[in-house]
Amino acid sequence: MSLSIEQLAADVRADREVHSARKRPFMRWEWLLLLVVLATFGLNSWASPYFLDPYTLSDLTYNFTEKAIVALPMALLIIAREIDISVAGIMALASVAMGMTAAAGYGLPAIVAMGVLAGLLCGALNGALVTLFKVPAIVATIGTMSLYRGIAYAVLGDKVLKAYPPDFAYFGQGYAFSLVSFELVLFLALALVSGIVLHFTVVGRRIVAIGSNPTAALFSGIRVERYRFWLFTLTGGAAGLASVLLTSRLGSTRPSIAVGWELDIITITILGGVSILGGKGSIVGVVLAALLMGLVTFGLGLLNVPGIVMSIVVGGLLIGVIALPILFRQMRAARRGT
Amino acid sequence: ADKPVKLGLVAKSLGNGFFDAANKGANEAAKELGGVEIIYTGPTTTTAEGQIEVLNALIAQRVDAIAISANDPDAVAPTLKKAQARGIKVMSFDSGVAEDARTVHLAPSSDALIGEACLNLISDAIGGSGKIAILSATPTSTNQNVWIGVMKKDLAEDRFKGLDLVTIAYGDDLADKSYRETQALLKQHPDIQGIISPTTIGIVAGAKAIEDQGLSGKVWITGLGLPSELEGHVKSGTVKSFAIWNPIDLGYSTAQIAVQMVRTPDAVGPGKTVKVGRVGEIAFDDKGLGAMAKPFTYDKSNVEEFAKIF
Amino acid sequence: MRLHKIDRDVGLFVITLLLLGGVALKFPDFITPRSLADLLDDTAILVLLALGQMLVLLTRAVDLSVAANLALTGMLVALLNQAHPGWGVLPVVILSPLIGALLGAFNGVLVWKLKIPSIVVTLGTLSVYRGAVYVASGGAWVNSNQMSESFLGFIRTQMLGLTVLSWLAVVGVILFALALRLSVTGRNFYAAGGNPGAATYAGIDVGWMQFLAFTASGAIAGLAGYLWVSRFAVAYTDVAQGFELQVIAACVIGGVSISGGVGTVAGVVLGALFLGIIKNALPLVGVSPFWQMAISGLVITIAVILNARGDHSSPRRILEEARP
Amino acid sequence: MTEAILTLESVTKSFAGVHALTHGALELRAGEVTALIGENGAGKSTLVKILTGVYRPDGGTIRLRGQPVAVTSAAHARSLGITAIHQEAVVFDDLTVAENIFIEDRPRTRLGAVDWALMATRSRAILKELESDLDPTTPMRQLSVAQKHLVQIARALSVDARVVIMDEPTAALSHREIEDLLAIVRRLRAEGRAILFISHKFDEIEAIADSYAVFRDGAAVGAGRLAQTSRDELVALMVGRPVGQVFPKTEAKIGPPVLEAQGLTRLPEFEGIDFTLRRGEILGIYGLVGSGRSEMARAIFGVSQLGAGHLLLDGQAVRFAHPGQAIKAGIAYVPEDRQSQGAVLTLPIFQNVTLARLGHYAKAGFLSGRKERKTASILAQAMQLKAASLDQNVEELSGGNQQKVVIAKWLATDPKVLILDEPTKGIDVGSKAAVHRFMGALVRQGLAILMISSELPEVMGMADRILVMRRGRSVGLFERATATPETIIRAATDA
Ligand SMILES: Nc1ncnc2c1ncn2[C@@H]1O[C@H](COP(=O)(O)OP(=O)(O)OP(=O)(O)O)[C@@H](O)[C@H]1O
Ligand SMILES: Nc1ncnc2c1ncn2[C@@H]1O[C@H](COP(=O)(O)OP(=O)(O)OP(=O)(O)O)[C@@H](O)[C@H]1O
Ligand SMILES: [Mg+2]
Ligand SMILES: [Mg+2]
Repeated sequence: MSLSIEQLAADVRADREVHSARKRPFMRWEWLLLLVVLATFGLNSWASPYFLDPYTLSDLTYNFTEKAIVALPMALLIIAREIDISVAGIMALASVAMGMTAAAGYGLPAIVAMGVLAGLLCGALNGALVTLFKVPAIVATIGTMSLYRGIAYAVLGDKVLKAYPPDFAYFGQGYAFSLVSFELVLFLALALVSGIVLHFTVVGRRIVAIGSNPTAALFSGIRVERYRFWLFTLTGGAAGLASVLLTSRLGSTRPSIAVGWELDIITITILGGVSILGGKGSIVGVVLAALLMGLVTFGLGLLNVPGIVMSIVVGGLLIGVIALPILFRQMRAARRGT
Repeated sequence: ADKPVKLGLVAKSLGNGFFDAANKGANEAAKELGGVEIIYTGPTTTTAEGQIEVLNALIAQRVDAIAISANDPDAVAPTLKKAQARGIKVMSFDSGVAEDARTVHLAPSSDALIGEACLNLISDAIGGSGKIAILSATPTSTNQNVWIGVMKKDLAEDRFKGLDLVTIAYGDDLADKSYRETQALLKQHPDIQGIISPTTIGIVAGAKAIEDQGLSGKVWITGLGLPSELEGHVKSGTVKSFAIWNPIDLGYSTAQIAVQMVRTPDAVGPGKTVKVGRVGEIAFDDKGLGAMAKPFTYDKSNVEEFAKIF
Repeated sequence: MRLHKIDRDVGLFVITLLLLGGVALKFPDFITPRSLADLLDDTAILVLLALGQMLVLLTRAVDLSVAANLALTGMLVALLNQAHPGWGVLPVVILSPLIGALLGAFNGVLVWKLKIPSIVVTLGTLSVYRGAVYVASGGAWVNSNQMSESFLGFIRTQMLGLTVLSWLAVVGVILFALALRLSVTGRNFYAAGGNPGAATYAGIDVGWMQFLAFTASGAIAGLAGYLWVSRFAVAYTDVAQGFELQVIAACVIGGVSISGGVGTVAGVVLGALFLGIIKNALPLVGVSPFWQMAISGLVITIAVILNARGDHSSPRRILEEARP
Repeated sequence: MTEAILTLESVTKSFAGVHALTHGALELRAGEVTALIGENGAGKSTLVKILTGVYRPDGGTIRLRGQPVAVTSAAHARSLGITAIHQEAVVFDDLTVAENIFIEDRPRTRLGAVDWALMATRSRAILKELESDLDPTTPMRQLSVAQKHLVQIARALSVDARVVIMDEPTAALSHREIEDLLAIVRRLRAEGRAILFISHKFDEIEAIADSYAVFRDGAAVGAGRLAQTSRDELVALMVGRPVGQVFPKTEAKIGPPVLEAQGLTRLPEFEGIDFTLRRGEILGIYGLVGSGRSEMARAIFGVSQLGAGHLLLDGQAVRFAHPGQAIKAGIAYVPEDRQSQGAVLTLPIFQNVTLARLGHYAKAGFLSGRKERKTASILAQAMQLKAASLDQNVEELSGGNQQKVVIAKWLATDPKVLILDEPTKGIDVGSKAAVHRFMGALVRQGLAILMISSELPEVMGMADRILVMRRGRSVGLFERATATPETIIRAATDA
């Protein structure tokens, strides 16, 4: 027997019309970001004569591609109301795994597979801590952050692993075509996939629902814990992949690789408009935010502004871009109110 | 030279007195040579990734030469090679990079000399015999480990037979960890008499820990540090003497060499001897390695005077 | 049915004692009064910061900027002391919590008035404050010989076998315990974070309580800035880099719920001591320096897993922001 | 008739374009219970929040004993002598009972410190007045729903408020507890307080209220003495149109068993529950709050796991490891707490409706918004959903309309068995009738419904058979024809 909704409707006598006018949500945040990105681009070209140069623009992308690749699954994770602070630690451990694989004489495919696999495993452990042991994500990954990097230190000590085959350099230093780096192409492809998954598929809708109301999502038949687990695993895998790129770009592995990156990655995600409270966010925003971070840091670098002063700008940007629209809204409301 | 020579001087990290002093020396050289612009820069923290971002910015500005003190000899190599491919001259100073990623490397002193100096200093402080320990930076820092290796080798020799190295601790170049490690050292080995810390944060924090334990005058610390940072500890008697090469001269020589690499490329390279203004001459071996003088020793008699300079 | 909070504190106490005993087995001198006093001295700053962080966590927020606040305030008072060594330590002791409170209040205002999630606000100010240290100092260090005698000596003064630094922590703990138990404002921190919606109905302004918590946490971070700089006798840009995570770890190990409304002073003190013991014991018991980080990471992870088991009451999330 | 203590004149309030109140008017008198009634979303709770300082009104006047006042905060309201039990549970799970009671004004010692001893003593006294021997030092978390409610009432009594507002205080209470509550209300009235009593249940209103006020679409549309009106008249005022029978039980053809439970057990929550649910049947489950009904439903649905016992669906033994399997097998569960378990408040209506069966609206994993909206639109019409657009977020709807969205979500899964947990809790008469008509239509189509309800008239009116649970055990199965309210209540309470 199948329930006929049409018949039901007739049966209960409908007397109120609910129109289904499509209220296109105005993507305010993304527009705002785009504006800031363009402004920064303009400012950079104005402030430095070296900015508008194909080589410069190509080098610029290296400032953000690896972080942005991790920011993509991080966005999904935060949308699902979780977070992973251990990503940089995962990168270190994955790099060590790759270095050891290379040192053992395995070839390119094995090395790359090992890096991604190590990332997946670390992510899965995070996922298990959160879903099986019910440890809040922020807490669990603060712990595993030092655990993963600690293992990297323990294994490698003061040694360096650099027995990578020559071809390995392609991932972090190669160009897909002319001056467009492989990293950038990979990031854009992954962004496209993430965007489609998040915004147009069943999986994406479920992630949003989990982040908006986990209990209701569970009652709606969504395997909430399973989704969470796989999102952590995916984030770990992305960190592993980013580690492949970074290790290849550096050509060597040390346990201190990517130290402190977790904050940059989370900053990109939040700047991209992903709500830390879950349930809201877009991939377009994350891509724009990554681009913005790259433009700002590189632009200031061109002006030889010290990195630490840059961090003031980035921190201020994070607060400012989020606070200003709220401030304007409040001021407008106050004016209307009186 | 009509167009000014632009030289990027890349520190391990900014906010480090040693490199600030080197920058001072580089600027002295620039003034002497004329037509030279020094861009002094570096990352926020001592990471290779940060240095690469800085290097990319320098490459984009089309500097003529880059002189770098590397946080990681291998990780910055690909980027430096890219710089070379775009016609930029590259050298390293203080902390070297892979051989194929630079033309020459200017070491402040030879590793052998530094290791030996450290042992001489501690031997002098504790009166020739006793138990000693080493407080290093991170377990992964290359130059620290090379120096420690030299010290271990020298300790086997007769002249240092009174010294008994009991342990090596790592303070990670963090003040609090170095302090805590020193405390642990003193507890673990109550009969220890001297600590060698060949790193500036280590020697400063270690000295403070000794003083706080009330062991000033009983346990001595020495190593590599800046006069301005150690003046107080020399006066309080925890540090009898310490050594450092002159960072101003190092920066000065680096700038001299780098500018010559641009203006007279053939004059600088492996196996060549280069004139460096007031410092004299520096000879590079066939691997492009050159060293300045042996480290200079500071004690009560001269620390105040040099503290004003660096 | 979950463990009652008190039972949990007792459990942590027992574990901490066991840890202490375990280290003592390997290294008996670790539990001499002198060593324990050193341990307290070394953990005092962490204890104080964790108390402030607890207040913030109670209101369902988090303060990631404490370490940067500490570094900035520490640098500012060190510069002040350098410029006016004759002024003695008193202005520093008064000014450092004030500067810190100001920095904390800035976080608080953004959370309270603009309702920006605390994690976002403090992630931003974390960078800004840290950068400001560099700008303030021009990247230069302030070294021990540039600090006045009283600046360095004050926290080292011995009283009844403990240093002033340790006494500050002891007094802080007592004050917090009393205030959280006996003052109406103290109780309101629990209410505001435990159920923000209900708190609003009960006339408790949740945003205001968060503002107070951030300001208090900032004041403590500021004071800790002086304590840190004086204790290690050096001020530079990277001081206490990443320390905020240890502070949060101390709170979580101590049973403070990341989703607000739950936490005791006793737990936080034990959590901080637990971390302090590990940090101090690892170099002593002769663990390879390469393994230290992995072991402390493992211990933190395990402690956190054990402690999270009582925390099932509310749906887990990153941070449940308090919105009425 | 005494002077009005509290008067509201054309109070208005809107939220981002939603006019919650357009003309709020009300008069409360000392020693009187005034019932405030109105459909879901009529603006009742908004009014309460304005009176207690949670919201600030956009316009209008509030007079306290003739003097205009502006209530600026909850604390201010309390100082004015206004206190409220809000519709949402406002308790602090991690604090003690005593502290919950005195959360707004903790007694202090002379030194200004919180006086825990005095707080406990006074709590004990207030609880005793309410005929409860709860220990004031118990953590709130350990209390049952009804006990928590009691604490909220105690809180309202802890201040000497002249105006006591109760926003649907009985929604979560069982029959017996409602009686107790009404006794308390009578006592408050006798003490000369003015009471505003909000409820959707006419039995209660008729039992307790002296006067009434009716709201419709944010405006006061009528007020007067309860004795001078009739239920029909009130209902007509509320909905602006006549409403048919409230429990339109229509006979459906009862078919073969669909869902059979044999000895369902999950200790300590419930034990040894047997029942058979047949096609076209509504099986009512009645019991006091805390009797384990929701736990059993959740275990059937796979949210939690059964400890022992068998579940047969169409004669096949089934056991669901998670709700997804139950949904696939044709079981739908409308949970009791729509805010936390039912609706995803920050998602649009149409996305809520399709959430439990997303695969149905997707090709190769890609969702079709058109398909989703079509289903949502049909169901919304059928449920008489009051919303501006299907793209509106559910949080913008009133409680009753939120519940309709949740029910729509479950109907969209095309179930064989529908479990309804308190389906009309907090729903106004109009919507209630709609839901009940809907249930009738569903069983006529062959659906089997398991209806958990604490509202006896609803159970008696809608169910074909009634299973009564007490303390996790089934204590009787009654046929509709033979059941009387008395027998059922006796079974449920062991009275
Ligand atoms: N915070 C808010 N934001 C936006 N709209 C709101 C808000 N609170 C209430 N509303 C809207 O105001 C109207 C009145 O809601 P209110 O809660 O007062 O209704 P009610 O009469 O209490 O209904 P119920 O019987 O369902 O509790 C509804 O349309 C509701 O959607
Ligand atoms: N004595 C108690 N101690 C702690 N929690 C209790 C107690 N009694 C009930 N509860 C909790 O209260 C909630 C309501 O109980 P339950 O769901 O079993 O009631 P019910 O019979 O379904 O009634 P209803 O659905 O009408 O609320 C449950 O979450 C249960 O865990
Ligand atoms: Mg209401
Ligand atoms: Mg129930």
